[in-house]
Amino acid sequence: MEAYENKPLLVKGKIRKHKLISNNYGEMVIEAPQIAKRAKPGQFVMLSRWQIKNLLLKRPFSFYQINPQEGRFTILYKIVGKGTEILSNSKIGDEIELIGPCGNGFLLPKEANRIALVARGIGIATLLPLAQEASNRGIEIYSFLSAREKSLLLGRDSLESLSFHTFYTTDDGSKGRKGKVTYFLEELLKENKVNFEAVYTCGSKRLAQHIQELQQKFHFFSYVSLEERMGCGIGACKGCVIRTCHGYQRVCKEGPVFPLEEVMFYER
Amino acid sequence: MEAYENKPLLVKGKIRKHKLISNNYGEMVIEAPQIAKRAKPGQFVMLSRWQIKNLLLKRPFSFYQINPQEGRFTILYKIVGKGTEILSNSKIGDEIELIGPCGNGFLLPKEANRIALVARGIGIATLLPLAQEASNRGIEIYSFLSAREKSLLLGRDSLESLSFHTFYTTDDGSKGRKGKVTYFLEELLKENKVNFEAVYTCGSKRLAQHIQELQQKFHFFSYVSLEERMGCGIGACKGCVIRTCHGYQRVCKEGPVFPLEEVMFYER
Amino acid sequence: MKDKVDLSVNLGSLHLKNPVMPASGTFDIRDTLLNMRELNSLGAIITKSIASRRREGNPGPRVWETDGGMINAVGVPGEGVEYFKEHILPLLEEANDTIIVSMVGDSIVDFCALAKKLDNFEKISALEINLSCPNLNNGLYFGVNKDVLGDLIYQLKKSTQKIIIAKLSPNVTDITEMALTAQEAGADILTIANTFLGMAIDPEKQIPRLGNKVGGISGPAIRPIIVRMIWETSQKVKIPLIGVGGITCAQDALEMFLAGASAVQIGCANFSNPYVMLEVIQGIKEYLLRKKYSSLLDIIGLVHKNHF
Amino acid sequence: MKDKVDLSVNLGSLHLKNPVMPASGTFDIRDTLLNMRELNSLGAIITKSIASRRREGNPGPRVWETDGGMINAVGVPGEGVEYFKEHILPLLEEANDTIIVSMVGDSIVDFCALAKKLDNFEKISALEINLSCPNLNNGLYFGVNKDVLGDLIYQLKKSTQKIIIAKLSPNVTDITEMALTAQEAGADILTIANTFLGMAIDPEKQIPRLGNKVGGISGPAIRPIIVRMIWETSQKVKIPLIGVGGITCAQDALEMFLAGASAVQIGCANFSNPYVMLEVIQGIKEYLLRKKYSSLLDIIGLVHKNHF
Ligand SMILES: Cc1cc2nc3c(=O)[nH]c(=O)nc-3n(C[C@H](O)[C@H](O)[C@H](O)COP(=O)(O)OP(=O)(O)OC[C@H]3O[C@@H](n4cnc5c(N)ncnc54)[C@H](O)[C@@H]3O)c2cc1C
Ligand SMILES: Cc1cc2nc3c(=O)[nH]c(=O)nc-3n(C[C@H](O)[C@H](O)[C@H](O)COP(=O)(O)OP(=O)(O)OC[C@H]3O[C@@H](n4cnc5c(N)ncnc54)[C@H](O)[C@@H]3O)c2cc1C
Ligand SMILES: Cc1cc2nc3c(=O)[nH]c(=O)nc-3n(C[C@H](O)[C@H](O)[C@H](O)COP(=O)(O)O)c2cc1C
Ligand SMILES: Cc1cc2nc3c(=O)[nH]c(=O)nc-3n(C[C@H](O)[C@H](O)[C@H](O)COP(=O)(O)O)c2cc1C
Ligand code: FES
Ligand code: FES
Repeated sequence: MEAYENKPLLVKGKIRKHKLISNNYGEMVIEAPQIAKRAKPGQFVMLSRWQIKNLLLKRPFSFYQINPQEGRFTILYKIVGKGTEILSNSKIGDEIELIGPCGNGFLLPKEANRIALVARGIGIATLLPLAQEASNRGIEIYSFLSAREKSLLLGRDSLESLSFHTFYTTDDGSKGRKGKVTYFLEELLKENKVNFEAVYTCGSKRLAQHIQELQQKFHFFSYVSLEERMGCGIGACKGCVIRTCHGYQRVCKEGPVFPLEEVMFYER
Repeated sequence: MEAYENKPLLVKGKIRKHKLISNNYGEMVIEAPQIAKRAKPGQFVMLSRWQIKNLLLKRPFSFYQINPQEGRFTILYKIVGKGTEILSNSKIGDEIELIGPCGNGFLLPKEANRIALVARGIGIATLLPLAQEASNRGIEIYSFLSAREKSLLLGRDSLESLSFHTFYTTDDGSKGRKGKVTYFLEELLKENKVNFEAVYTCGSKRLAQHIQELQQKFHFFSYVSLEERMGCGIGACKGCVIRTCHGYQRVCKEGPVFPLEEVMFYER
Repeated sequence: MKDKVDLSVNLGSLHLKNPVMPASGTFDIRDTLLNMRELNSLGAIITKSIASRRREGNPGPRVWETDGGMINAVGVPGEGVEYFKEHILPLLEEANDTIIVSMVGDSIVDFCALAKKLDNFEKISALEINLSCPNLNNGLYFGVNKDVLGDLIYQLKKSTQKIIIAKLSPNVTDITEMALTAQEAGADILTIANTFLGMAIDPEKQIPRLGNKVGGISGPAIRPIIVRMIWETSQKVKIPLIGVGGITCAQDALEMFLAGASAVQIGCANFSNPYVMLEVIQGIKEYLLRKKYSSLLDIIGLVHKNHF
Repeated sequence: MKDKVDLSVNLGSLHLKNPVMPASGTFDIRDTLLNMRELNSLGAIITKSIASRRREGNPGPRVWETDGGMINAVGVPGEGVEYFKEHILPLLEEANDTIIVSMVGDSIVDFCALAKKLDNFEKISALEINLSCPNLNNGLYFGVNKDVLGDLIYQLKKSTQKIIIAKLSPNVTDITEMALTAQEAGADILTIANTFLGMAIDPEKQIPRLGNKVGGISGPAIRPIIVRMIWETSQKVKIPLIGVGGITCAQDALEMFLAGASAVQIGCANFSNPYVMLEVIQGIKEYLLRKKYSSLLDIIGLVHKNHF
């Protein structure tokens, strides 16, 4: 059995701030010191603001901002179904049940000088705390952000302020370039202008596959944070697997961060 | 098919006032002019402040106060399970879905001079608007109220102010007499002091059975308002039956008010 | 974007202008909030199961809400077929062109006699046979015994010219076996399915919640089982399927069409939302338009084609 | 009021200090939030179903939440019995005195070989046989065929000295028939029941929600069906029953005891509330105290006595 300290904890947190961003997104600050103190970029929390008889399972959300001093963390969520709907109706002071921190965070190579973050849509949520940590360590960050349209480039101001360079692409051209977000990355890699110790990505399987292709051409380390439907979030139910070269692996336990080259996307 | 105007309506109401009375009860003012205008004492409303996927069925509640001018009515509810729990968490301004008015109200004999109201606990909710109507018509009201303890004699001030005489019994003697609520009624009937055109009761099957026994001794008209688990509230599902001398009858359609002597209580 | 889409569907020779109708026992023409125009806009109207004679039904309590569903042990109360003919059928005829009468019987002979009586009424489009009312005294019967089921349908087909819809019980090991039996015996359409036998107990009183002890579970809780049964059955039988169990919105109904149902019935969702059938019709229409289909037929059984 | 009450129960020769344990596949000793003291306070610990060889399990997505429940098509992934022996069994021995190993097999021969291997480990108190994993390639098998079920149990009893718990499938017409067969073949205890076969479809992508297409439904949605099955079965068999399906709180567990179960398992409620088993133990205790019973045994099957 693992050392007890590394296990996720079940705790009750309190909602301290909550704002809706457009009709489809919300940002929520949760006070839960035991979790905030141990949370690492790339990890996530299982949460419920409902009774088990109303909605059976907890839902997974990445740490979006981590503030261990204040014992708080933030999540950025997209309203897609029952659970996030209930979440969006939360009030400040409401109690929220949490299991976390879950999973393994991102690895930053010891001697990294420069990394790339490539995210689409809500995927930015997962990469922001990594940018924060990298920035604290003085690592140069190149961010490549993409979304359907400008207003969906969530958290871009925070990320831009931490980044050395930020490249934008939108499907409708309302911000930055129109087209594939990997365009800029490929250009940089092609011209051999910059060298990344690692490329991190999150938020879209399609995007991750593009980067896999680039990886085969240009050979760089890359980590991807993946999502799957979850039962338990702690490794018990074997429900959240993705296919890797080592067989099925649990997103909640072996992941959610995986070395990109190990992931096999064409399963389904 | 019945005249369309007599059918209950499905409407959306708004919660205008809401207060919790102790831990177990709540009082809620709902604005829904189409229903408030047609509501009669003894009728009820089916309501939901939840989505069908959270809780399948609407729940029945009697009209506690009816204010057709303002287009509002009040319900008095006891928190007993999921639905009333959700209800108790309502905020002012929340939308509430209603089907009503449902069922048949109380009949006040045309030439009534004096009636008795006998209620236990939450049963008072159902009798209060009847008292209001009787009082408007100048009918003398004798009220017999009972509860486990004083604090559970809900709405007694309102009822007392409409009544000519109010008799209290509590199980613990904290208000009025200790023992059966029908004691006073029986005394009055026995001594032939007063004569009631009708006796109305609600809130407890046991109480109603006591009155049935008195009825056999003293012969008076009596109406009882009954409760059963409901599916639809409009007569469609045949789910809410009680046993009467005419066979099974639907509480939501033939009731909830029944001539007391027709009801057969020993079914189960 | 076009704004026209064809919602009509033929279940064999039964034509429906759209695929949405009430489920038997959850809708009463005498007690509905819908007005004439609304009633007429349903794909069909179906009655509570009718018996040859008057029936009392079960003692109360008859309904109990469970997690994601409800249990009912109403039984099949009713005034019998003569009363139906005089007092209810005329109302139905006024309300909708497609009238389906649900029938319940104690025996094959009883069922056939009832079918013969109903055969005389031109305005009845089809007869649905309730094979699985689990609330009858003899418990589950026709619906769980292949041989009896086949025999009943075979005899019924000889007793009536009407289209026969067999409403199967889901309380069986293999519903496709029952479906094949019904098809071979001559059933024209299958309804999948009736309620699941269930029970709830009051820990305080330490007695069953329902007067009849056990009852039938309906509602969203059972929908995934029903969807699986439609998916399995539509791969094996040729006759059309009507899906029923737990539909509360268009999305729920779409699962059933995609799994292979050609029409759907809506039951206890009517209780909470008397307009749910109209909303589902509208929602299906919007889905088809958004996905650029011209007809409902384009999506029936589509999940089988999208195999991967 | 006394504050002592006896929660222990003997299921035949299997002694439990209290009647609450996890359900197979929903609890992993390697991945639990419970500490040693908490683990030890459970009535028993049961493993995910173990196979003779390594198994991959099904492709994802493997879980989908439904109304009042969830569907899982995990399959039975695992490293096989040798790995279990080396790496998992020692952890279990540390955690609880009563260890039940759930077994899954491809054939009677496979099952028996597995049972023989497990027979060597003294610390294993009982073997539960998973008869109904609906996610295996061959689909439902042992659990829905009376003859095969009987044969399997009969052979198993010859292969092992261990107590045999037969975990029945609820996807059958008559669970009492299966229960009687299992009893006659020598099963010591019955678990009622495994999951219901179900399916969910994504109307947007028009494909099944689960990689395996169909999966097993668990959770509160199915509890009323399970309670009914316990109630039916306890009237027919003499061996003790373990109830499982949809328990989320003490009240849910009490329904099963009153219906005739002698112990309960808790499955997917562990996911949302990892401490649910401890809360249920506490809740049962409080109920018995409040109702002035001295032992759990006082309420097992009480609903049958309170017939009316
Ligand atoms: C490790 C991890 C981290 C996550 N971090 C975030 C985050 O920071 N912010 C955020 O908004 N979301 C995040 N998600 C996704 C989030 O968990 C789901 O959106 C949420 O569970 C949906 O719950 P619901 O009840 O609202 O939707 P449901 O009613 O459960 O589902 C509604 C729809 O959403 C889709 N969906 C739900 N969950 C997932 C999922 N896990 N993956 C793909 N599709 C899904 C379903 O297919 C369905 O069509 C994360 C998921 C994982 C696994
Ligand atoms: C015509 C009518 C008028 C009513 N008027 C009022 C009223 O004015 N104020 C009020 O507080 N309540 C009233 N009730 C009762 C009220 O409808 C129930 O308390 C409510 O439905 C409980 O919902 P729930 O979801 O909170 O409880 P559930 O979770 O559904 O049930 C919790 C517990 O309450 C019991 N219970 C629930 N409904 C009933 C019922 N109808 N009869 C008996 N026991 C029940 C159940 O047995 C169960 O043990 C009335 C009922 C009827 C039929
Ligand atoms: C209160 C009630 C009464 C019912 N009565 C009948 C009936 O008389 N005949 C019948 O075939 N089915 C009857 N059913 C079953 C429904 O027709 C339907 O099959 C079932 O409710 C599942 O659909 P749902 O989940 O949409 O409610 C009844 C269901 C309920 C809830
Ligand atoms: C994710 C998951 C995995 C399961 N794996 C197994 C298994 O390996 N063997 C088994 O016999 N039952 C398995 N089951 C079924 C459970 O043991 C239990 O019978 C079922 O979940 C019903 O109980 P519940 O409603 O409390 O979850 C599994 C259930 C779930 C949800
Ligand atoms: S969610 Fe249960 S193992 Fe990952
Ligand atoms: S509640 Fe449906 S008939 Fe009365």
